[in-house]
Amino acid sequence: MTEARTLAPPERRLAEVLESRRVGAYTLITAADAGGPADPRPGQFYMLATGAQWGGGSTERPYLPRAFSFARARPRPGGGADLDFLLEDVGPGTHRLGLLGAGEPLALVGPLGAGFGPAAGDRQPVLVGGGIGTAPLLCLHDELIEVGAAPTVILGFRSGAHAEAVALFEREVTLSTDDGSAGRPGLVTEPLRERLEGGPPATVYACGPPPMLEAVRALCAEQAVPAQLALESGMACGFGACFGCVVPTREGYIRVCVDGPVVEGARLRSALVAGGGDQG
Amino acid sequence: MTEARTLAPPERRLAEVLESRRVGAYTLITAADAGGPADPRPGQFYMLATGAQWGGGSTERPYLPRAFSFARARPRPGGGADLDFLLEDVGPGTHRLGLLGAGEPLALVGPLGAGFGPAAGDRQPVLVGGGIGTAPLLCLHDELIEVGAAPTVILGFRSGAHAEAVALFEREVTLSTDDGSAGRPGLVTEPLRERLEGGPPATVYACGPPPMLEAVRALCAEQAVPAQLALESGMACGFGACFGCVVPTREGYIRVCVDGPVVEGARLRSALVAGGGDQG
Amino acid sequence: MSPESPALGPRGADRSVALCGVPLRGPVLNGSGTFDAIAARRAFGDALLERFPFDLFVSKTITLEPREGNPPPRLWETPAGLLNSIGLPNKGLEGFLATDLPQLAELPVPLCVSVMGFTRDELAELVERVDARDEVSLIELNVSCPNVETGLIMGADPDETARAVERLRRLCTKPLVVKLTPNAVAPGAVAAAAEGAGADAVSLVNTLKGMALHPRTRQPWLGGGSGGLSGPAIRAVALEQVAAVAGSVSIPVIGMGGIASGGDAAEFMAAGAAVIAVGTESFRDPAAGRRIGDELAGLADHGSGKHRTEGRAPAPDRGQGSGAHADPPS
Amino acid sequence: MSPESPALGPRGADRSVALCGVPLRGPVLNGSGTFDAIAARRAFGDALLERFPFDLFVSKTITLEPREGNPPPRLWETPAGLLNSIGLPNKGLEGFLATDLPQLAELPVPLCVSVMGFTRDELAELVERVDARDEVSLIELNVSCPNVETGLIMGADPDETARAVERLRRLCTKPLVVKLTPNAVAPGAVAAAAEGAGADAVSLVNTLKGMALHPRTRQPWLGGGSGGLSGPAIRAVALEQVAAVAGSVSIPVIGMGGIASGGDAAEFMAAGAAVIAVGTESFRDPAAGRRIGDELAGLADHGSGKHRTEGRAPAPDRGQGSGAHADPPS
Ligand SMILES: Cc1cc2nc3c(=O)[nH]c(=O)nc-3n(C[C@H](O)[C@H](O)[C@H](O)COP(=O)(O)OP(=O)(O)OC[C@H]3O[C@@H](n4cnc5c(N)ncnc54)[C@H](O)[C@@H]3O)c2cc1C
Ligand SMILES: Cc1cc2nc3c(=O)[nH]c(=O)nc-3n(C[C@H](O)[C@H](O)[C@H](O)COP(=O)(O)OP(=O)(O)OC[C@H]3O[C@@H](n4cnc5c(N)ncnc54)[C@H](O)[C@@H]3O)c2cc1C
Ligand SMILES: Cc1cc2nc3c(=O)[nH]c(=O)nc-3n(C[C@H](O)[C@H](O)[C@H](O)COP(=O)(O)O)c2cc1C
Ligand SMILES: Cc1cc2nc3c(=O)[nH]c(=O)nc-3n(C[C@H](O)[C@H](O)[C@H](O)COP(=O)(O)O)c2cc1C
Ligand code: FES
Ligand code: FES
Repeated sequence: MTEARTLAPPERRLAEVLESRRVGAYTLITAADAGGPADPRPGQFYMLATGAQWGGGSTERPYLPRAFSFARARPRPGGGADLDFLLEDVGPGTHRLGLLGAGEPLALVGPLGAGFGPAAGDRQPVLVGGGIGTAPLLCLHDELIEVGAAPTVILGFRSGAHAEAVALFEREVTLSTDDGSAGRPGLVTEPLRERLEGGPPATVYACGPPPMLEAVRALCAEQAVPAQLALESGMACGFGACFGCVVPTREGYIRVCVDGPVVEGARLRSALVAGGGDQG
Repeated sequence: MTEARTLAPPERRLAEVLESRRVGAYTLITAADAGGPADPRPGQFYMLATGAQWGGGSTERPYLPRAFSFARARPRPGGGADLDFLLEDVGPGTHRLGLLGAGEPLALVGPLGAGFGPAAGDRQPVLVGGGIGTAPLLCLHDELIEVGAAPTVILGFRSGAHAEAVALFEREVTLSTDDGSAGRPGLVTEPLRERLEGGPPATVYACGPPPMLEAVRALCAEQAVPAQLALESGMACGFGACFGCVVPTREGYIRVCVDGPVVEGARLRSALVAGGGDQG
Repeated sequence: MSPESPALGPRGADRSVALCGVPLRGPVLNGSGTFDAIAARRAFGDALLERFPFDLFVSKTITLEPREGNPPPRLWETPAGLLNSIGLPNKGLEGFLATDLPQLAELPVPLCVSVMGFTRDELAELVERVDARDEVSLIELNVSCPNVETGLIMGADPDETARAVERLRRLCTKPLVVKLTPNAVAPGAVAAAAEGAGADAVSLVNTLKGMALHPRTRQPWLGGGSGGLSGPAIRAVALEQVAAVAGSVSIPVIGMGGIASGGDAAEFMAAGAAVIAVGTESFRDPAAGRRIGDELAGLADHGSGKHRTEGRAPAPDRGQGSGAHADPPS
Repeated sequence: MSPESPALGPRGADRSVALCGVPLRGPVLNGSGTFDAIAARRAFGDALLERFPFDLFVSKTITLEPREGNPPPRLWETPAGLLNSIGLPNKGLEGFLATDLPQLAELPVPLCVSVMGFTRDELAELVERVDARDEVSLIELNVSCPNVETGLIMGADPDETARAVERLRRLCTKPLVVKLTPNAVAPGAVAAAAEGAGADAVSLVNTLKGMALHPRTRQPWLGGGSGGLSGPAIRAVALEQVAAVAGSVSIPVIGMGGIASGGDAAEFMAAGAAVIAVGTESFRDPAAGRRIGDELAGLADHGSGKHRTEGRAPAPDRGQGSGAHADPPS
């Protein structure tokens, strides 16, 4: 797998928020990043903070920036890119970012990490997302369509409000929700199994909560299907400086921020990693 | 001097910002304090913080609340008072408060401290303010007019932009600015000396930067005129808990927040106190 | 003093605990020197007594002789913390007993008096005289000062602490709390020495030694030169020390240091504190102690507190966080 | 390695200093373990070298044997700070010398290698082998670990520190920096012992020992049980210790702990630091070191740094903040 890594400028810079809007249960922030590259790779992420009043909530947090996959990037005429981020409010950092309004500064470092690589051979891309893990699949889906591929998109959400993110996709989406309020009830692994068993050879691209990722990893291993999994982990720096974001692999710990976040499923014994979203 | 102290509820509460507007170089914030008393005494103060995002600036400050004299209080029909605060942006706390908009929560404790007392005998009130020290004189001036007194008001400012605060006063004001851009050039002590030497017996009420307060104190001492000086000092709590806000007096240290902020000039050797505004 | 009367919280739940045999209506104390109930009553009137924020009131530390305290400025705000150099201003033992104690006895909760001596004889006199007063339920020894006889900081040295406590224990009928200093290599060892010498409880942490410079002159800002750091900034350090000490003694531990919410309080109790104290957070809100007590009571998982008071609650993980006070190999 | 080439800052001012005889283009180092220049080059490419944020690069601490480090989670955010339990993951001496050192030699600044040993023999081997490499300009001893032979934490005990440094000093031709632990009663005494034993400089502070609990389970959050606290939360503590140490030694002091701005850096220098290091702030901005250097150069009052490097700059006020490490009587 060739490394999908666009280099980042070696400093934090300010982007301008162009728009912030609700997409079901999520917030979609668009920011003009004039100082960054025009072509981040799907699966890469940015470390974000508000340009002002970061921190100082009731818990005096957030202090450090937070990691977010970009959901979409559109090159800007003058250079750089307009970046979309899809956010779920789960704590003080995501909450504060969700309060940003047009015209306000967004501090960022990125794009960081290794994104999704091309599919092996002539395997068909199958995108599997759970919840906010949908974000990095959006730009991957765009890119695949652009190069003429016809990606299968399988998404799962907690509820119908979360599932509204499906509207962001151009391709038809196989949708399931935990509560059955939209699409079919149940987990994404069911439609995924159907597709893998019934369809042409596939490469799976997945992002989502650890239990989902682990189910996808195990299923792909069982079916001998290559899988590229976008992991999450608590981060301080995002560029390999702190050694804080490690997850175990068959070859020992790797840093999710520089060695990932996208990792081949075969490298993992389990995607149920400590330090991931399961810690809360 | 009878103690001018309205009791405060023993907890922090939220008021709602009704308006925030510029008055020359200052910001005037009006907040609906439904949970507090309707009748704070001129010279008393409140500890203020924003209801959200207090702190987390580039220096990770402010953390503690900040002390502000109320400039005006109007009883609210349902109870409590609409409070005016006049703010000068000198650091992270005052800056953050200045960003508050209508509808946002203002956290406060107060009214605190001992305010201005009545004039001794039939002495005429002379109000002397410097810069942001004007704030507590505004409500004192209102109250004196209400009881039929005819206060003399002498104010000094750094510049014409600061001097715009004069427009808040009903009575005619003797104005001076450091740069002569409004009123007469020079210090407030010149018109004060003229008034004390030329007019009927006076009680002086003063608030302003330490060098000005000290000049007023010394002049009043020389002229044997009673002076009530509203002091400032760095505070953590505002209600006597931390012993942090002390200033030296002839009888030893006193806590500005409970033993002041209004102190009789005769109690001080000097109003040039460490821990006051001269520390910055 | 009627510790029973307002024992029922807003939910009507019984929060009462006992600390060294002293019944408390709940587990929230104030940190010594962070709440002056007499001054607060001037500001808030009798409403303060009706809605008193703490379940046990700890006095500011008193000394044998009166002290003016350090010259101002005494305060410096830090990121999420406060640096102070107050310097123990107090009326001295006589003034305290004559003037302050009768007023503090009007509070609706039991009283703990904090004392500091610069020699062992001074400490003995303080403890004996305070012990004789009925208004007092507990005595706290603030040992974060150098012993002028030995030059050692009492609370940083296990032997020095043991010697001081041993003598005082015999002079005193009331429960004796030793307030440890966090500026020590091994607070657990000092705590164990205090327990061995007869201390009935330990409290921690006191402030961390710190310093600030004047932004313009770059000379020390604080009149006292250096100062003590408190508030959320030190919470993680305090929690580690509380866990280490709770793992080293079986007397109750009074935990404090940056507690600002019921969740924080629950963490200190999970780390082994029998009761907790609120300090700097009271400066942001005089009712912080009450709010924290309510929040704590609202948490299902913090343990009732009751079973933790007459002995040590287990530290969360003995092998990891609470054993030897070695540095983290980061 | 060409420390002279980019010596002129944006204003063209000469910021160069010398540390133990090693010429530096400016006074800003990284804290060991807070910047992995090799990983950062993967993220930022050669632009990192063109705009390298530090004037001297300090490696992450290496040990004799390879280490995986502590199990995750390794990070916990605190109010204005970060608690970490990384656990010194590294390739071990051989791996470092073979793989990392050649890459670090491509950086545009001199190199300091940080080493930690769990016995005196281990330390000796580390120092000798690193000393033999031309790419290395200085060696830093990280003594924040227990000596497995004596059980004492090397850096918390003056005698233990002196014994370690004495032997290493003879084995090594390059300047030896001793990185002190802040979890000691008297860092000044440890620093003086290091100086007496031949250390060429001291650096401080390392992280403060701290702990966090899982918000739901209330078990220790960090895989390592406890961890080390860094960032603005500890700045006041660090500044006090730097002043105390600078008042106790005449070798250069490398000051760090929560530095996030040029003003902070200037304060550490005013407190007696010859040069400063940036740690946690680099996590918020990889270019923090450069920004801080620029801000520092823009401050008129911080002293050129030049006259401070080959000896101790005066501590701000010897009588107050920097003398005996007694607790503040707050
Ligand atoms: C590569 C990558 C890409 C990501 N992409 C996206 C995205 O596109 N959209 C999106 O919404 N999210 C994304 N995330 C997740 C996002 O980074 C987190 O949701 C965010 O950091 C949470 O911050 P918070 O302050 O809101 O919540 P926090 O309070 O930080 O809580 C989040 C979790 O952190 C842990 N936690 C709680 N308190 C602390 C503490 N004090 N210190 C450390 N950990 C604590 C708990 O596990 C908790 O559940 C991504 C994460 C990674 C690593
Ligand atoms: C009784 C009273 C009434 C007042 N009334 C008013 C009023 O009506 N209107 C008004 O505008 N102001 C008033 N003030 C002053 C106001 O409280 C201060 O201007 C405010 O606290 C400044 O906060 P800041 O965060 O903006 O600035 P800060 O950064 O706190 O700076 C203000 C001053 O504090 C010192 N300082 C700087 N850094 C620190 C630090 N880290 N820790 C401690 N001190 C530091 C310096 O002396 C600096 O000049 C009053 C003060 C008192 C005591
Ligand atoms: C302003 C101030 C004064 C204090 N005075 C005392 C004191 O007199 N005696 C004492 O034992 N501790 C004193 N302390 C320490 C507190 O009781 C408490 O141990 C410390 O502040 C940590 O708790 P906190 O972070 O909740 O404030 C003082 C703390 C502050 C902030
Ligand atoms: C994630 C992390 C890893 C660290 N690793 C090391 C290390 O390997 N060796 C060392 O001597 N110090 C290490 N430190 C300590 C730093 O070098 C520095 O002394 C400390 O963080 C204080 O500075 P700061 O507040 O600017 O971060 C580490 C600190 C952090 C936050
Ligand atoms: S987040 Fe710091 S190394 Fe990955
Ligand atoms: S501000 Fe705390 S005692 Fe005055």
